[in-house]
Amino acid sequence: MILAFFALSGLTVASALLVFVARNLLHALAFLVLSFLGMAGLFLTLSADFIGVAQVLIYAGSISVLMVFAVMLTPLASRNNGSTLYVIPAMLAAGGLASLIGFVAIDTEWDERKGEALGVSDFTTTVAGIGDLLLGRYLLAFEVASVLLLFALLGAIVLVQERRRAGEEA
Amino acid sequence: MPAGPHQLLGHRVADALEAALPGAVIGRHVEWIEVRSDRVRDVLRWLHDSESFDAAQLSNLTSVDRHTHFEVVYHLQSLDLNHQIVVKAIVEDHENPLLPSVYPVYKGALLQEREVYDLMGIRFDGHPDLRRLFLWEGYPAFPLRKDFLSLGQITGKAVNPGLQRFPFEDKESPDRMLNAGNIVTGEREASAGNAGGSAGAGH
Amino acid sequence: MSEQPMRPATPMLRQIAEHRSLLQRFMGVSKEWKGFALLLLGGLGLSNLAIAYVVIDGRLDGQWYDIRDLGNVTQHLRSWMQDEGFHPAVPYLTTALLGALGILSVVGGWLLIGSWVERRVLAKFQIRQGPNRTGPFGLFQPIADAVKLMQKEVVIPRVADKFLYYAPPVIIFIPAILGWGPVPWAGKMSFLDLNVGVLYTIAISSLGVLGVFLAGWSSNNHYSLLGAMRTVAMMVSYEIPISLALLAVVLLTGSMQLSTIVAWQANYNAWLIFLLPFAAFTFLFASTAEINRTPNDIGEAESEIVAGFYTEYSGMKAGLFMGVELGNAILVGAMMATFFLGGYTMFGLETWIPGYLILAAKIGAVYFLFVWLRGTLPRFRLDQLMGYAWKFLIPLSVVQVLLVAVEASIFARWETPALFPLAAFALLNLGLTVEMVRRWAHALGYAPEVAQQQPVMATAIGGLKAAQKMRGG
Amino acid sequence: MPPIPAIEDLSITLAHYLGLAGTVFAIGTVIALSKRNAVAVLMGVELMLNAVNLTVLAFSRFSAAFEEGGSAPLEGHVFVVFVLTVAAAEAAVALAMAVLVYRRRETVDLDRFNLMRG
Amino acid sequence: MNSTAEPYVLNIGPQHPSTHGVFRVRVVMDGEVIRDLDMIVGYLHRSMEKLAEERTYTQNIPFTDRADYLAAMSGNLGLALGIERLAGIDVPERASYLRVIFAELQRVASHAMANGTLVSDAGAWQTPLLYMFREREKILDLFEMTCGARLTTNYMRAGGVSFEPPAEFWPALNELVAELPGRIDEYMELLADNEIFLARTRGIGIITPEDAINGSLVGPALRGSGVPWDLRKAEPYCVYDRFDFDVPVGTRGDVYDRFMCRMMETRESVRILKQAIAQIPPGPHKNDVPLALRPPVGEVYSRVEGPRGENGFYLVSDGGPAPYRFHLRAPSLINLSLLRELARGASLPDAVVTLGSIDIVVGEIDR
Repeated sequence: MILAFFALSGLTVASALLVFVARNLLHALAFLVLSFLGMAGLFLTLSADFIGVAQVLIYAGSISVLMVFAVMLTPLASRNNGSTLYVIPAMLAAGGLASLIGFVAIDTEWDERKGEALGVSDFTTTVAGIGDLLLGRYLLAFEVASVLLLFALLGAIVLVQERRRAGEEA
Repeated sequence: MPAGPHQLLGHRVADALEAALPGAVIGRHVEWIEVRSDRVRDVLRWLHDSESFDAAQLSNLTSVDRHTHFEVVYHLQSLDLNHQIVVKAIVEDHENPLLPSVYPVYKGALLQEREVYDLMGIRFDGHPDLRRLFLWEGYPAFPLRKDFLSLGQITGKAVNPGLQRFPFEDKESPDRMLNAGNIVTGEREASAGNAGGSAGAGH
Repeated sequence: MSEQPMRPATPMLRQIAEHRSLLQRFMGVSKEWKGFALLLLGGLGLSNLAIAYVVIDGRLDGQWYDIRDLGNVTQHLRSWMQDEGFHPAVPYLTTALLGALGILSVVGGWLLIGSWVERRVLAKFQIRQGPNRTGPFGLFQPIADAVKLMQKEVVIPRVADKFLYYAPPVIIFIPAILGWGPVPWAGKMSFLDLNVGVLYTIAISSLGVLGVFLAGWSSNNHYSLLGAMRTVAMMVSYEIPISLALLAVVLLTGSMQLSTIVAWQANYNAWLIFLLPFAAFTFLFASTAEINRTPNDIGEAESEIVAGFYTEYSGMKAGLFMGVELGNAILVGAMMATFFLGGYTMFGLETWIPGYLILAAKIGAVYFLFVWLRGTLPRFRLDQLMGYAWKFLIPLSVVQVLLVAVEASIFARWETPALFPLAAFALLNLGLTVEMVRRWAHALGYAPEVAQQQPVMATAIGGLKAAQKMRGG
Repeated sequence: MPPIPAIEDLSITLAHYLGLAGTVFAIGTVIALSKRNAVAVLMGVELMLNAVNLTVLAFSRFSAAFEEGGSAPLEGHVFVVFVLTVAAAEAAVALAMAVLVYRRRETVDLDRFNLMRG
Repeated sequence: MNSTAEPYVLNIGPQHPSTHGVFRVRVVMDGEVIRDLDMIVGYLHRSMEKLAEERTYTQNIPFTDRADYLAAMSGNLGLALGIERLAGIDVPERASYLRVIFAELQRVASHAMANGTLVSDAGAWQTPLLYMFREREKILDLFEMTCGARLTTNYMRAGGVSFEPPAEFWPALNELVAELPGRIDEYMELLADNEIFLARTRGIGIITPEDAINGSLVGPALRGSGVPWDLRKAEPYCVYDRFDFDVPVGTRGDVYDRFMCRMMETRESVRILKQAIAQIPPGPHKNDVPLALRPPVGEVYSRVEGPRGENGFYLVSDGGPAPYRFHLRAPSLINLSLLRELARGASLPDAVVTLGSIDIVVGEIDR
């Protein structure tokens, strides 16, 4: 368990760093997918099986492909992964943020359950519970989310259509 | 009688052409008609458009090197009337042969004229895409001309002026212009020993 | 002279005339050898019958040495290790490694057998012999191929992106192995019996996309890139029909666990292919698109883009791609068998013969179907495939999901024997599927009677005027 | 500073997860703030969202209610489901916009977007 | 797919599965759509026309084998007819029948090859190709029995054919002719109603009859466009005027029509074969012709309907033993005149199928 946590977190953080360092946007994308997969593993250690698998499906499987298409639709010249001049202030701000979060995390007395994060006994199914909640208490939010997805779909289609028309005029 | 079974008599075609396009026909034969090279597109267009000749298809286009001049031979086919017309354009200029392309009349002339240009070196004015077809750009000669190689031929003709040896593609050269020294025009005798030596080494 | 049989005139005809079939050759061997072979076969059969009797008798049931379900063995091993007082991680790790080893060997064995079967069966379809020189019936041909591929030099394009060029063969191999995790081979014989098994399957299958894309992109070849973009577009599109088809399965069986789905089918003695014919068809068709098999192999369409995304790979790297393609076909066979063909069960037969053999037989049947399709059908075009997914499969699948939801809710409230509602659902679904497909296809402008217009026979020749006359008349 | 515990005594607590999430969030922030390419910025945003998801799941997992009740508290999971949904929608629209912006302005370099400067 | 991406150049060939030889096309692509196309040929150029000017007429017959190596008999026949007309040589009747039989067999074999590769281009993994190879193999066996060669037959001569077929030829031929209609029905069943094949070929690569005539298309490419033109009927050479056969003509001019025209022409060939086998008279297979033939001064353009269309031979004689000018009208090359117009705006798979339906033989293109 300890091993799993540290291996997965090491994988996640290292790939996230490599996303920042990588020169080529597609290399960065590959590392990003690796980071997503590590994150999915971490979710599994938190006995979130549904979310873990959904993470693989949505992030590693779909959003990365979307990004691939976005990268391929832009020309070769803009496929570098360069940084702007804001990199130093950004790092400072992020460092402050990280230390703040870490400080809060360590300093607070959490009302938490101690012990190993993953035992066999408490790796129960979460799917049925999530389904009950989604179609029960959070039905409204569920519907709103589906409407949001629909609008995202329509929005993307509208953007694409506008682009095509602009291309025809030009 | 080597004429085809459905070949129109040259005299008939020539008479009709004489009436429609005076001065275009410069020779008539029982099998073919000879036309001026600069009028060939008009002649073919007229034959293509005319009801009684209906030369709908250019079934064959080729050329013959007659040492002093070129003949460009057009075999026209009427599918509806099922007859064949042979038109020969006489290109007098053997050094720099040029005649109008018939591509505007027959789309099928596209590759056939390229082939004639490639192998016989006859340029077609108005062709949309006149490049070498089989041989590469910069090939130093036109192989189907009778003076392609300076070697003797078994037909008993005299030794022609031409290339000393068969040319090869020079991949090093950026534009693939190859062994320019191969082309021998005036000073052939002067460099004959040298070139002959290289030809011998080549074999 | 005419009485004598004529000697075939050409060497090839002579060879054909002198060829003897295997049966003829067997009949030609000496009596002793024939008797020996028959004795051997008979002994094998008798011993098998004896074992079968012991198994049917029930004396082996529940014991760890009951090989009808290898899950018994691992469970026995695990409980033994727990009793012995090892560190709590050790029994789990041991059994997990054993299971992983089992999966790897099964996949490896399938790769060897599958490539032989594909080549051999395809050869029979194409009236040729196929591999027949290496070993009996050419059975060692896959091994020879593997050795050859490993020996070959790996040529790396100078302009390739080295880092990303090396990764894809490995990247796409991982999901091909991982996908075997939740497949139940017998009642207790499942490596990773996830309760989100269906979702896991879909998620794993979506991972291969990136490997394919990186392979195509990093090769720096237009054919590769074209194949990769085709494959990526197709895989992304066909994930939706697959998800919808599996959603119908999940709705009806009420579980995302693969073992539960199989148990449901065994319980009601109803394979889901009878209940959900359109879902089964959608799954099969979309799977062929996902794994690049004919008639949807446009990602590596040989006659158009040479070898698609792995054009620039050579040696064992190309071998890995081909192996993954084959392994995916077998994995889809397993999924198809599990979801729609009753998995390791066969109407009660699984109590007699091991379930994994039944599953293997079903995988083999689906794989044979794939080979058959490959030997028969031409290939679709990219836009046709995309249109087929978006205009045809997805709308009809949505309708089917709605229908199945209603049926599932009825079924959940049904008290008396399940035979009647299931039979009714099967008939209803089949009829509605046929009708829906027909109407939707016509609505999309499908008109076979126009498309099959044959050429006409002309007795007289002519040119443009004749053509216009024939066309007008 | 407390002494570092031996590896046998170490147990993974909520603080570990929170620290990890903070680190990933920080990296995501750096990427989102400093990258020039619009797609790279989106990668940073996705990393930040992932970190948030990890935090929520950790809180859900380590909450006291998990131990007490028979049913696990799945509100956190539901929250993550919504985050995933919104992330997918956001990625689709944002990438479509990136492509559109490239079509219009021939670049995805965020430094060059100075429409508002007037 | 990504139709707004920047155009790029794709180099198809000279080594590519669907170019049927060393044919090369440089294609400017925009996503999957072809924007422009430039064909580059000449990788197999052997300068036959030049070489022929130094060989006697009989020595030139093997060149016709090597030009269209999938239809050697038709090439042989065209040149032999040309030489005969140029020199005024008569042919025995049996030789004419034998010529018809072999030319039609060659047409069946060549069409089998063409249709098989077309279906292969459409993506069927070689199965139809290998099925059609079965019949082609039998036909090539017949060739091998008769003249010893399978591809480069070198069979027709000025004044007849080189060999009388052996005794076992006729039963084998009868057997083949008896089983061919069934085989053709089998292929029709497999392909003519195949939904995927229809989807891939219907409405693809449409050539209008006007374009087909104006673009000098011949053979099945012309007939697929709806023009009922066949030299066997228009200018009956050999004894074709004694046989009863029809000309299949397409209705739309697309790839499917060209495919089906070939298929049905195969049936008509079987009809002709049956009639020819029934009618063939006894007699000599060859007239004596001097080896070093010296035709009178003149020129001739002889043509036959080969599997790919009008196989023309333009011979100019200056009275010597070798032709002064020897020109092959290559239907494969000239049928490609419209390739650029057909391919522009089509997608890559459509272009591949269209190229396959035009049925090129690179040996004939390059000569």
